[in-house]
Amino acid sequence: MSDPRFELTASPHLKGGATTRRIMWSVTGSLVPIVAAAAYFFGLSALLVIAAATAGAVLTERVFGTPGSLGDGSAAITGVLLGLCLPAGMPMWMAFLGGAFGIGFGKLIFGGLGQNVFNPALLGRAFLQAAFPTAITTWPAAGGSFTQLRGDNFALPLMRASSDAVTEATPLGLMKFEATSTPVGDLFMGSTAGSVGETAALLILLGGAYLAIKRYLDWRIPVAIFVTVAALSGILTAIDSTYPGPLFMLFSGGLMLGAVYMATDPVTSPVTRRGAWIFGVGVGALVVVIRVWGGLPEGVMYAILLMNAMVPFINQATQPRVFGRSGDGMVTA
Amino acid sequence: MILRSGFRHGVHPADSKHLTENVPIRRMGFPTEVVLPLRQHAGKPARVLVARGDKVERGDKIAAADGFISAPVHASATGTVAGVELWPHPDGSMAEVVRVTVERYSPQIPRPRLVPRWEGLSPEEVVKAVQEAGVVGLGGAAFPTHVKLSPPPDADVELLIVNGAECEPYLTTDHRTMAEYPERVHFGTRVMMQCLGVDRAVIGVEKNKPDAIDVLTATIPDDLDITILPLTVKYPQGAEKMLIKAITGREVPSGKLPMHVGVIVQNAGSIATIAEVFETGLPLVERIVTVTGPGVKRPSNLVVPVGSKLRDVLDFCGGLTDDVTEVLFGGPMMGAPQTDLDVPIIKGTTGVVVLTRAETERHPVYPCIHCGRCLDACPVFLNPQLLGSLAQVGRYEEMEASHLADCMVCGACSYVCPSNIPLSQMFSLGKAALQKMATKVA
Amino acid sequence: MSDLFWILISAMVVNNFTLALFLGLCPFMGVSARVATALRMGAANIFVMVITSLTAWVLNTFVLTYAPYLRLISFIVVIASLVQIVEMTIKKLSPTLFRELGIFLPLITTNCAILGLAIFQTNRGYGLLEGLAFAVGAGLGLALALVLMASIRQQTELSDLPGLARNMGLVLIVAASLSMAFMGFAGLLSS
Amino acid sequence: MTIRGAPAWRLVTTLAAAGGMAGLLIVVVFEWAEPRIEAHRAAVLAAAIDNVLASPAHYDTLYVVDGALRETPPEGVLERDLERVFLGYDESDVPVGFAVTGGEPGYQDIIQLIFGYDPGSGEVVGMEVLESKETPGLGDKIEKDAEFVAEFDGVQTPLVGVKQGAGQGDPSEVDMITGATISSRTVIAIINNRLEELGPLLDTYPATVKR
Amino acid sequence: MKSATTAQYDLIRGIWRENPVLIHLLGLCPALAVTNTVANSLAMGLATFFVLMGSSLLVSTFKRFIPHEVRISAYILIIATFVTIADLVLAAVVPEIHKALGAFIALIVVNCMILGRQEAFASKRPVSRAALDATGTGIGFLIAMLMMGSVRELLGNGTLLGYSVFGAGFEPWIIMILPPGGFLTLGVFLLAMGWWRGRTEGAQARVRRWPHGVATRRAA
Repeated sequence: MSDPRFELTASPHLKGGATTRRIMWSVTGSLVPIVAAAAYFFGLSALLVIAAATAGAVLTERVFGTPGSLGDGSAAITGVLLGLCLPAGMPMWMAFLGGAFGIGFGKLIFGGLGQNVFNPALLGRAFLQAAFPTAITTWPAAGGSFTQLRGDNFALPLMRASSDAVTEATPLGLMKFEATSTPVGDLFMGSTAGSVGETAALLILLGGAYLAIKRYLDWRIPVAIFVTVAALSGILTAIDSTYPGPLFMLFSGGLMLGAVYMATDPVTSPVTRRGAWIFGVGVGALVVVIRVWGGLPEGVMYAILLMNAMVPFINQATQPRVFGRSGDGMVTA
Repeated sequence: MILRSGFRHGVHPADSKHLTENVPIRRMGFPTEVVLPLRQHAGKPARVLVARGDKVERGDKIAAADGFISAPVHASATGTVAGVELWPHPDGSMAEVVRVTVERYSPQIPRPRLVPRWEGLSPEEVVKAVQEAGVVGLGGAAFPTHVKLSPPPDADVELLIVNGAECEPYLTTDHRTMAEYPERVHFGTRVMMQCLGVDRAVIGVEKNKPDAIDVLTATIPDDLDITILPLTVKYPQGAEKMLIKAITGREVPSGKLPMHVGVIVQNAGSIATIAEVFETGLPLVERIVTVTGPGVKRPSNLVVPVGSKLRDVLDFCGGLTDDVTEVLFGGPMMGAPQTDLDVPIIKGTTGVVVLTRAETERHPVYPCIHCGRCLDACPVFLNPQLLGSLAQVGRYEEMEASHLADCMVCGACSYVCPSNIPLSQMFSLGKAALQKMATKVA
Repeated sequence: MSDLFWILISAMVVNNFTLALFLGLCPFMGVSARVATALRMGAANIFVMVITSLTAWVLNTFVLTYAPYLRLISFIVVIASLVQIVEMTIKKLSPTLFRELGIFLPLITTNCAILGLAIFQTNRGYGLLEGLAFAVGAGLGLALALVLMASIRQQTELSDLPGLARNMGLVLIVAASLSMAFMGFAGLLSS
Repeated sequence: MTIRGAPAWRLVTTLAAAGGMAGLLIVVVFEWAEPRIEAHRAAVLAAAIDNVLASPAHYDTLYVVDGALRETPPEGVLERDLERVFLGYDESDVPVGFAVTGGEPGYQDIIQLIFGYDPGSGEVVGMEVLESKETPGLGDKIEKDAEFVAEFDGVQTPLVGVKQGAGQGDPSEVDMITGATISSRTVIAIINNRLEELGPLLDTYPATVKR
Repeated sequence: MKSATTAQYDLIRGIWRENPVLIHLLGLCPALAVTNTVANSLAMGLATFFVLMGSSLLVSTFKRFIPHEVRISAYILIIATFVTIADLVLAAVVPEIHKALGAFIALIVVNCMILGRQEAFASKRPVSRAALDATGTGIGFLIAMLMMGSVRELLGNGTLLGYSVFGAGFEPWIIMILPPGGFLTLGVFLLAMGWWRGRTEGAQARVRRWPHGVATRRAA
């Protein structure tokens, strides 16, 4: 009796808003200006490093991931983000390895998109940091001609890079080890030493604003991070003026890139809104703690990874109060 | 009492009401056959009173209420009982129906009043009359109205809310009713207020029906304390608990009824029907239905005899376009898809929405990316993300612990999910599985 | 004071017993499936660590000065017996507390973290207060690692894991990631 | 197949017997091993002192007691509980400097080191890391990087750490290791702090003042 | 016990099929902590072997005299004795390695693997069988340690037992000799075994269990 023309699907029969695919590719798109800026400041080397990291991530996803999972764009984002937080002079094989590690052990092992605990790009970077501490802290100076390589990008796989490039300390390194501050204007425009993509604070903020307006990222997380970092470093500076001030803290190092693009990865940040605030505040506080009292000049990556580890716990602890129930799940009245 | 205007969360689907919102209600002619299921209301199915071959007249009771939470069924057309048998029901099952072959050329004339005049009746008599008239909520759930009219003596009801939100996209049934029959709405409100002994009523209407708001405001009787409250447009405002929250700021405790917070909610269409049965003296034998959607050639608001077959209704509206994929009873958010054009329009059918390929294109399902949109959408503040992952591995007990019972399957979570995960479908399946387990244990 | 604080922080995060020193791996692998259990295990662990630290200090100061070669044996024996006695006392005094923590006590007694604590404390020549700070820090660190691992495992249970990750391999990879993340604390409060 | 339901005295005797046996075994082995371990420990210390004081002919062990250096430990105190410094002499019995140990938290854990100090010139004359868990390949350069270690031979105290190549030729400058600034600084800090504590003692010690 | 294991099985069981580290995840603490070089792994493996063998022999010999109620304490006492001996001997003979292994020699006492073999095997079997079992388990442990040690030393330092493998230009993966490297190496071993088992025993289909009746199409 039933009419073959008609489908039988469950309600709702309407579909609204963004799709995962569109979100992912929008994020990738918003990274393009940042990549361009990286190429402007660090020349061809920046592009080589980004390309190598992306190739590592994408190839790993292609080989070991579920068939067709490349299409959701998440592997490409991981690769580009990883590339953006490496120094320009890094050997390409290392960047490739980092991308492969991040996707392989940071994502696919958990079952692929949406199920990983740690941000794959940052896990890849943490791996590189622990494996090749020298190579990843050799910062080439910004500027120079486009075609000039900023280090030994073409070192043979597994082989050491011969380092004869012009290096420079990062603003955070200068602050930590020599107590010298860098003008905030330079930080804002990006003409300082550092990872290829983290120096251009302005472009990162613009990209983040675009994504936040499109609601492709949760604005609460970067806002919470910025406010926490500014407040804590403000308090510290007020107590002892040798501590770096809020503006310097905000615009130096990977804070902008991390807060806007890494911490907001929906998969590895809390799903609840209250959780997002807690997460952001936690990242901000850890960044300040590691930068000020830790052994490393930069702590954004570790702060985010540590808070990633907290996310399942935060999620459990911040379950929303169900309508018509009090906070502990009891029926009200 | 604070009158506010809003509840938290919810979604904003395109309302698509332009198809019919300005189309006046028309009357559909009698079909050749009406099919009257015995189960058209929440509660126990009615007891059948007629047999094959019996002659029935329009308004005759053909099935009686079986218990308090039950409602009688009346013949919606004059004719002969062609059979008492199983027939496709809009809920997808086969259910017992009374099939009546409509007498051709019958005048279907008005008969001596079957429902008594309202004037001078005691509240108890009014309740009785409403039950006998087979009036049920016309908003979809079809809860027998007389039950709502007789709250237990200990309940302290102080406010009547008339639900004119009609938040489902496409549907304009209540909208047209309010716009064209404001007196009926006010009269029905008067009846209910008197029965319940409350002296305040609020008619909540979403702001996308300005004409209805204007007409209702203009016609408020001087002797009644009725407020017309424009509401911001948001789905699912029409859900009882959301509406109460939006209007009074009170939260109905989980698992409890609105009367626990001193409120009774009745759908605007049902209110108008109460007025209509007392006005015409006929029981509930017809209702207003929006037949709409891009798949219908002539979208209309119709007065349709209860029991008319979907096929006849669609034919009256000019038939279907070629690219039709889905026919829904109810709105697109919560409506039930129909695959059989022989199903009857029943008392609880708020509308018929016909969708085409463009609206129903199926989307590939991606893994959940924990974006949290479903948490922002859920009007009862559940965590659909967690519930969904539990459902996927079949952990129904844990879903229950995460308050699956509070889910009203409004579909807001599925609507917003960027990964197209069929959340609300999994929740209704989860609920069914839990119910099965519970009955097994019991 | 700042020394004590450094000892505490160092034992908790910089040289986290589980993630940097591989001590207490048995509960880390075994009792980390549920957050609620992990929390109680962590609490019990802190408790036993404090007892251990006190015991080791008493033994080191008053007994073992004369026979350092019996250190290992006496640590093992005395700590095990003390925990046993405490367990019986708790059982008697507060059945509720026993239900919450007691069942973990025997598990903890023969645990590398406990013995490790005593040995490290001895090797570094910590005094009473330093030892206590060390014990509390190490205990908090263990509890932290345990709870993090448990909450992560509870989440991955709901995931669509690839077949090869359905054994403890995934847990170890998560541990490696946690360990990498904790490297961020390196050098905390030094110089 | 162990015995079940044994009487209490059996339990106690068994454990006592096992304990006794264990003790006996351990004591025997200990008696054999102890001299070797001690000899090794002494050899390591001697080698370190030899290294940081540029091969003195012999050295004395001095004990820090109540803010003074003494040649013999006070009665009733175990030697290992005392703070010690070592004074080296050349062939003609002229003191060449003190060897001082010290430790502070570095990048990973506590760094233990020994350094030679010549109170006459106020210079550090040698440094050797005894124990560290610094990052291999980076922080561990404080012991493995010969260039870095060599900088501690003849540098004026208090030491000042500078970035490699950024120094101004000041005699108290020590070039830090690129990328391992924390570890390098810790080494410098240990030496400076120890000298701040003990410097006055060492500078006024009779044997050196005599010279 | 009326088990049907043969002497041969007792010997080989611990080596692979019931490898204490790779299958039962026992004795992880030393397996992760001291395997950053092959030499350390070897020393730790041998020390553990010695303790395991000594205590198995002793426990098996004296099993008749040990009352059930105090058996665990007695085992621990015996184990601790052998560990102390091993500690002293290593310190006297190979002080460099003793320093590298640090406190982890003492921690052999709490290696569940050793206590487990006493409780599960040596206390119930004749001395000869106990010796075989201890040999098998000890070798199994040693193999696992050496596997970990070689991978970590090879990648982390470019050497094997101190001999350069990749030549001077090799960039060592320092992470491998750091704590995360220990977790990572063992994790990769376990993943490889999971993969292998999946292949040999027929991998369970990797299908997400959508509830029955949910019509979906996974992203293609």
